[in-house]
Amino acid sequence: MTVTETLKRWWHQLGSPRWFYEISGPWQTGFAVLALLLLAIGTVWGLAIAPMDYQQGNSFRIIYVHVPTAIVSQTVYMLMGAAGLVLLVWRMKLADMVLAAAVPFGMSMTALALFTGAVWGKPTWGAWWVWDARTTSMLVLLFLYFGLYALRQAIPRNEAAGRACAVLALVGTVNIPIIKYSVDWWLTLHQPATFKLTEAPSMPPEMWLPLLLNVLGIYCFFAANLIGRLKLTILERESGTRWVRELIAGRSP
Amino acid sequence: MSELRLEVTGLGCVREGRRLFQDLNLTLTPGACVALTGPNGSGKSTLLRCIAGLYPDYEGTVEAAELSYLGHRPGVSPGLPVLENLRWYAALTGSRVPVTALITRLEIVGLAGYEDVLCARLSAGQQRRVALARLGLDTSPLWLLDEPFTALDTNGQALVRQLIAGHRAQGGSVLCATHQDLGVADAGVLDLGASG
Amino acid sequence: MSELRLEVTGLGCVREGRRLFQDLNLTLTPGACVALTGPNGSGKSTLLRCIAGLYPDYEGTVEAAELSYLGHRPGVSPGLPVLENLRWYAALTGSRVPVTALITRLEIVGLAGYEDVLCARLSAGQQRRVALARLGLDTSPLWLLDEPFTALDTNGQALVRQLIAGHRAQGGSVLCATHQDLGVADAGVLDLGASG
Amino acid sequence: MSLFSAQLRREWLLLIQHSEEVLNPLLFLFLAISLFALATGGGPDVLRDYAPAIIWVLVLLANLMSLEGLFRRDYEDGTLELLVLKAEPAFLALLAKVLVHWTFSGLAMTLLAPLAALILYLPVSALPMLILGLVVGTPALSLIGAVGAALTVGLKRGGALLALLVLPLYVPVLIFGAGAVLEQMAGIETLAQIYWLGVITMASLTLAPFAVLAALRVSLEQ
Amino acid sequence: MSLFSAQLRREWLLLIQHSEEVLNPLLFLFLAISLFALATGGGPDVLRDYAPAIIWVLVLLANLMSLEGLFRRDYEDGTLELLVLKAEPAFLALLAKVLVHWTFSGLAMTLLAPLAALILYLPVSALPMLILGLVVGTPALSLIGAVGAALTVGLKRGGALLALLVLPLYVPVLIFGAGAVLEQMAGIETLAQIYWLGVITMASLTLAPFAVLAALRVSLEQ
Amino acid sequence: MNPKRRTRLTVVLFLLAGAGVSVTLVLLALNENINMFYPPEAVVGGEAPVGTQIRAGGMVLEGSVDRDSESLDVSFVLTDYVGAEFPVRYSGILPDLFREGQGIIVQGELNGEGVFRASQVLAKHDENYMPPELAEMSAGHQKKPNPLNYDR
Ligand code: HEM
Ligand SMILES: Nc1ncnc2c1ncn2[C@@H]1O[C@H](COP(=O)(O)OP(=O)(O)OP(=O)(O)O)[C@@H](O)[C@H]1O
Ligand SMILES: Nc1ncnc2c1ncn2[C@@H]1O[C@H](COP(=O)(O)OP(=O)(O)OP(=O)(O)O)[C@@H](O)[C@H]1O
Ligand SMILES: [Mg+2]
Ligand SMILES: [Mg+2]
Repeated sequence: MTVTETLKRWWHQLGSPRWFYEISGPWQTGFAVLALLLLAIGTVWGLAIAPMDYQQGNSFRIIYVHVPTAIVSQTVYMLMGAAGLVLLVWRMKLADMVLAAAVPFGMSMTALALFTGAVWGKPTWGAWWVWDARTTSMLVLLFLYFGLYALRQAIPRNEAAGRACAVLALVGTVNIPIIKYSVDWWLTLHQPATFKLTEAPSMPPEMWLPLLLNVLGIYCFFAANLIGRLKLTILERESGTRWVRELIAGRSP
Repeated sequence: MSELRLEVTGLGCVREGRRLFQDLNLTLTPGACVALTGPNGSGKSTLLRCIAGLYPDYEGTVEAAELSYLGHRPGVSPGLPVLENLRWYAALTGSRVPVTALITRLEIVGLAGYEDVLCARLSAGQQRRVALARLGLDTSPLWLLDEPFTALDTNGQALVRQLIAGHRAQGGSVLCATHQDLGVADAGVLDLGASG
Repeated sequence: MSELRLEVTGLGCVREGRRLFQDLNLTLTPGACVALTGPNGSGKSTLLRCIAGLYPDYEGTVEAAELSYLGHRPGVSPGLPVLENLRWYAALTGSRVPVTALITRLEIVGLAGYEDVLCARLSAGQQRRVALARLGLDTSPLWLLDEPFTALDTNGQALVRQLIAGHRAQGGSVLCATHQDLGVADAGVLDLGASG
Repeated sequence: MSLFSAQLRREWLLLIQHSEEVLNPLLFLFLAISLFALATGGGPDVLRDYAPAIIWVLVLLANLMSLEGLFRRDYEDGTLELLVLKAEPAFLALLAKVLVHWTFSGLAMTLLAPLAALILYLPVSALPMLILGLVVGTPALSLIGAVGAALTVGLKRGGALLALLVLPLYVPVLIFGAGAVLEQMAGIETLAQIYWLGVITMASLTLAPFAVLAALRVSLEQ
Repeated sequence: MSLFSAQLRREWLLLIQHSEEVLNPLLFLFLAISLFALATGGGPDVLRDYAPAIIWVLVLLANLMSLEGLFRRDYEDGTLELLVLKAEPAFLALLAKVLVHWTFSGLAMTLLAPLAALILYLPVSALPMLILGLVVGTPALSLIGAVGAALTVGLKRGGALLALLVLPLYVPVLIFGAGAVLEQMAGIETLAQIYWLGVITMASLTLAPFAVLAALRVSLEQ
Repeated sequence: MNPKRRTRLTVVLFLLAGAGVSVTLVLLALNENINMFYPPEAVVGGEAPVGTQIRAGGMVLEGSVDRDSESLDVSFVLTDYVGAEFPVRYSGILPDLFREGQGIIVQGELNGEGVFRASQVLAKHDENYMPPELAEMSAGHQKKPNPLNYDR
């Protein structure tokens, strides 16, 4: 009884941009600091200290950028799919804002993953680009991000644009399992997973620990970035309401 | 819902950063007719679309019975013959009306003999008449009309009044945005006041 | 042509195998105003388009002075701000009107402060008002208006009457299709009679 | 008349009214294929290897072009509002619309495929696989495309945005469709790609109507 | 303001209003090129020979897609009537419209050509000829296309009919454009094809505006 | 049944049917092999077409790599370690990972004599990463990794 009540209250609060604005400040700083720490340690460790690969040599170090960006770009899309669902079903304002705020980050991470993949592919595979299932589905992801961006630009009214993007984001989530499992379902030039949920990674710890740090770091970076953008969006969209006006008046008396 | 056709409480709407209306309350009982007035841009069409469920970004609550909506866009396919337009609408709403009944309705709105004419070949007013023929085809108790007099000649305007009267006699309710006098004696008025 | 604004002789038109009108004669002298009436589908719009040169398949002859035409489609680009719409029209007609004059015209039609609003964001009546602002921007002596009262509130309808009066005072002539009373005292009437 | 059949009847009547539209995607396909044959000036060997890719890409594009009109007309004359507001259940009416669209784009293009194959010197032995792929795969194009069309119907000149939204989602159909023919040409006997096409079509058949409905609701709000 | 510059200003304002449209033909081109590379799964050898044809055909098609909107909006809101009735001289206003269209289709696609060439493994040595051909040839596409767009603007879903009308007229541009690049790749040094492209462009520049005006008049009569 | 409920039932049945057919098709599809390339066995056995663009793959046979000292020409043999092997000729820069025992995919044409003329040579990396020392330690007794998985 009380649990459901607390849950309900919490859900209701989440729907309130004001509440979010007010509680999220410390979180943003926290995530930002964590991100900085993790990324700094992970990157230095990965690029300078970790051993090189017996086959690839030093070009293997691209992994420390490639894998975190590739993973986070999919997570961001999943998050947008979830936000889309919440928006369509519960009409929660915050979900719309998440949907809008996450696109640039996801888009740049996808682009970065593609770019690092291409840079890595040249020495390893012998080609910048091949049309295999993993690379292609990743390119499709980039275009889905483009589509979300363009659709929002094309629709003048924020609310309508948000819902249209929600539909597109939901439709696009089918691409995520394809990205993930393409290396298992089809013969791809891209390697199969090194890290699996059920088995130990086919990589020694001194190689995967910095990678883990970078992955965690980029998630923190995303969280900080998302909260920052959300706060801006909230101020912009709610600029007509009293609390925002009071907030601005209070800041610059 | 057999009691109230429409119950609007605390309705408000902001468009383009301008507040159109606020804290609007309206209930329509069976047989009620309310004229929705206000200058250009005051939000009449928006209000009707909120009620019809075509514009979801409003504050407050709307509870409406099954409704028929006649908007600025008449909902008449220019590429279809007049009769086919009605026929499709009948099937859409699930009402099993025989073709002869459809033809009768066309006669009522002054389009006898036009059954097989493409709607694209009709004048502006005649197209609106096709849309009028649709009203009352299904049994929705609530009508939302947005400037139903548009493009109609005097005869056509009388027809609209007649249709409204008939609908009310059967217990239906009407909410009608208009710039003209509605010409219905006992109609209520909801005025949206000054623009902006 | 300084004498006559419009001279129509023996005008006839058949559309879709139905004769709309026949042997129509009409002359407009400076300052004349004629209301064009008739039920839906009687051919009012067609007649105006014949005169404007937008519908060439008629019998008889039409001689018209330089004219401005306001049709069912308002000629307002939704993607442009209000002021830019006027500005483009001014350039189109070669009239060198300063921007302040354009803003004055917007004030006249009740759109003061809307200069930079996209026309897509205006209500139906407001868009018609932009079209009204266009009238009289150029110096054409003959106005052809097709149902200018469409979508306008009472205030807007008075505005149309005022614009017509102003135009006539300057020696202009007006031919205006309408279903409502034109509300102009000394207007002539050209009735296209029964539909079909 | 039931909703589904009434909608079919309506679409059919509208189509014969605009009968040029039936021919147009086909003509486009045929013209564009000829353009390729012209631009390369290539002999049979060059063209043959490329034929499956050219045909499938152009089928995608022709489909895309015809999609723009799928809801536009109904949107402009206001019947789309009626459909979304009143149809019980709306998704059935939408399915009927898409079905008619497919008949006059995907299916019609399938019937045209032998001609396309002829122009591009596709070996006769690969033709059955081309046709099979088209029959199984093109419904997915119409269904997925309908979602894009519904999202962009309220926008002026939505055409190119539609392309941006829809083409990425068409990619798997293209890969399996062209892949099946290429495999056949290379002498590999397998239906795997056709099955995958079937999966895509079935999945979009189940999900697309609801996505279309949601998208239409949004487009009508504007 | 003079008519020409006023029209330029108007088109420009409308474009920034719909800024996605500037990107869209380009995205289409890029997407379609990727589709080709994808569908063939081919290595450098295969793609290279086909690159000029693919690029030119897709430039044609992208152009075609963007053409549909050239007059549609103006037609629907009634400003086209005003333009035809009142502009003095109307052909200048129309030229301004086409000029803006070309800038954001033909010219923009020319700037994108190096990327397209990269994806399709076109040799760098052939790139200058590709670009030269595009610069000289694409204005003709916009001009000829405008005639088709004017003829079909009154028709709903005129898109595919437009393709039918316009594509055959595009053929010479395609042949000379792709031909120039192929010759360059084959090591033949000649500008003959480019000159022919220039002839086509100049001829359409002189004649098209009047044809467009006449076509618009017909479309408005409906 | 009231219309609302009937609608809901239609929707549910529709969804169920769609899901069922989809799953069946997935199962059918996964049963078929869909690798668009020819293993050495197929090349040798004459299953691969001659004179058209194809992909083939295999492991680089130890000791078979022969680089021309004046140009970028190189030839090597691809094998599946169970008896089938075919020669490849290539002219161009090889990927860093190209070495003996490595899984390789070649794109090009097979000529009449059974020689593969490659226009592109791609190296496939597997999912295993390790430092050189570790690799040396385990080299002796480890089975050759088979990143191409063409026997799957
Ligand atoms: C442009 C080409 C490439 C693209 C689009 C790409 C894409 C991706 C994506 C999306 C993932 C995340 C997979 C997941 O979520 O599980 C990933 C992981 C990975 N990629 Fe790439 N990649 C590319 C090239 C490369 C290259 C050339 C290499 C090295 C040979 C490589 C090595 C890896 C590794 C080691 C992982 C982590 C494996 C794991 O999931 O356990 N990638 N790549
Ligand atoms: N686009 C068209 N195509 C074919 N026929 C048409 C078209 N528009 C109108 N007609 C025919 O011409 C007749 C006259 O139409 P018109 O639009 O001139 O009438 P109107 O007097 O303006 O009517 P309203 O008062 O309804 O605007 C109509 O009855 C119709 O049959
Ligand atoms: N499509 C739109 N996009 C953005 N804003 C709009 C749109 N349509 C209307 N508005 C805004 O909403 C306000 C109310 O418009 P609405 O159409 O509801 O007015 P109305 O009372 O119906 O006017 P009219 O009598 O002219 O039909 C307008 O002033 C305008 O600012
Ligand atoms: Mg209104
Ligand atoms: Mg009329």
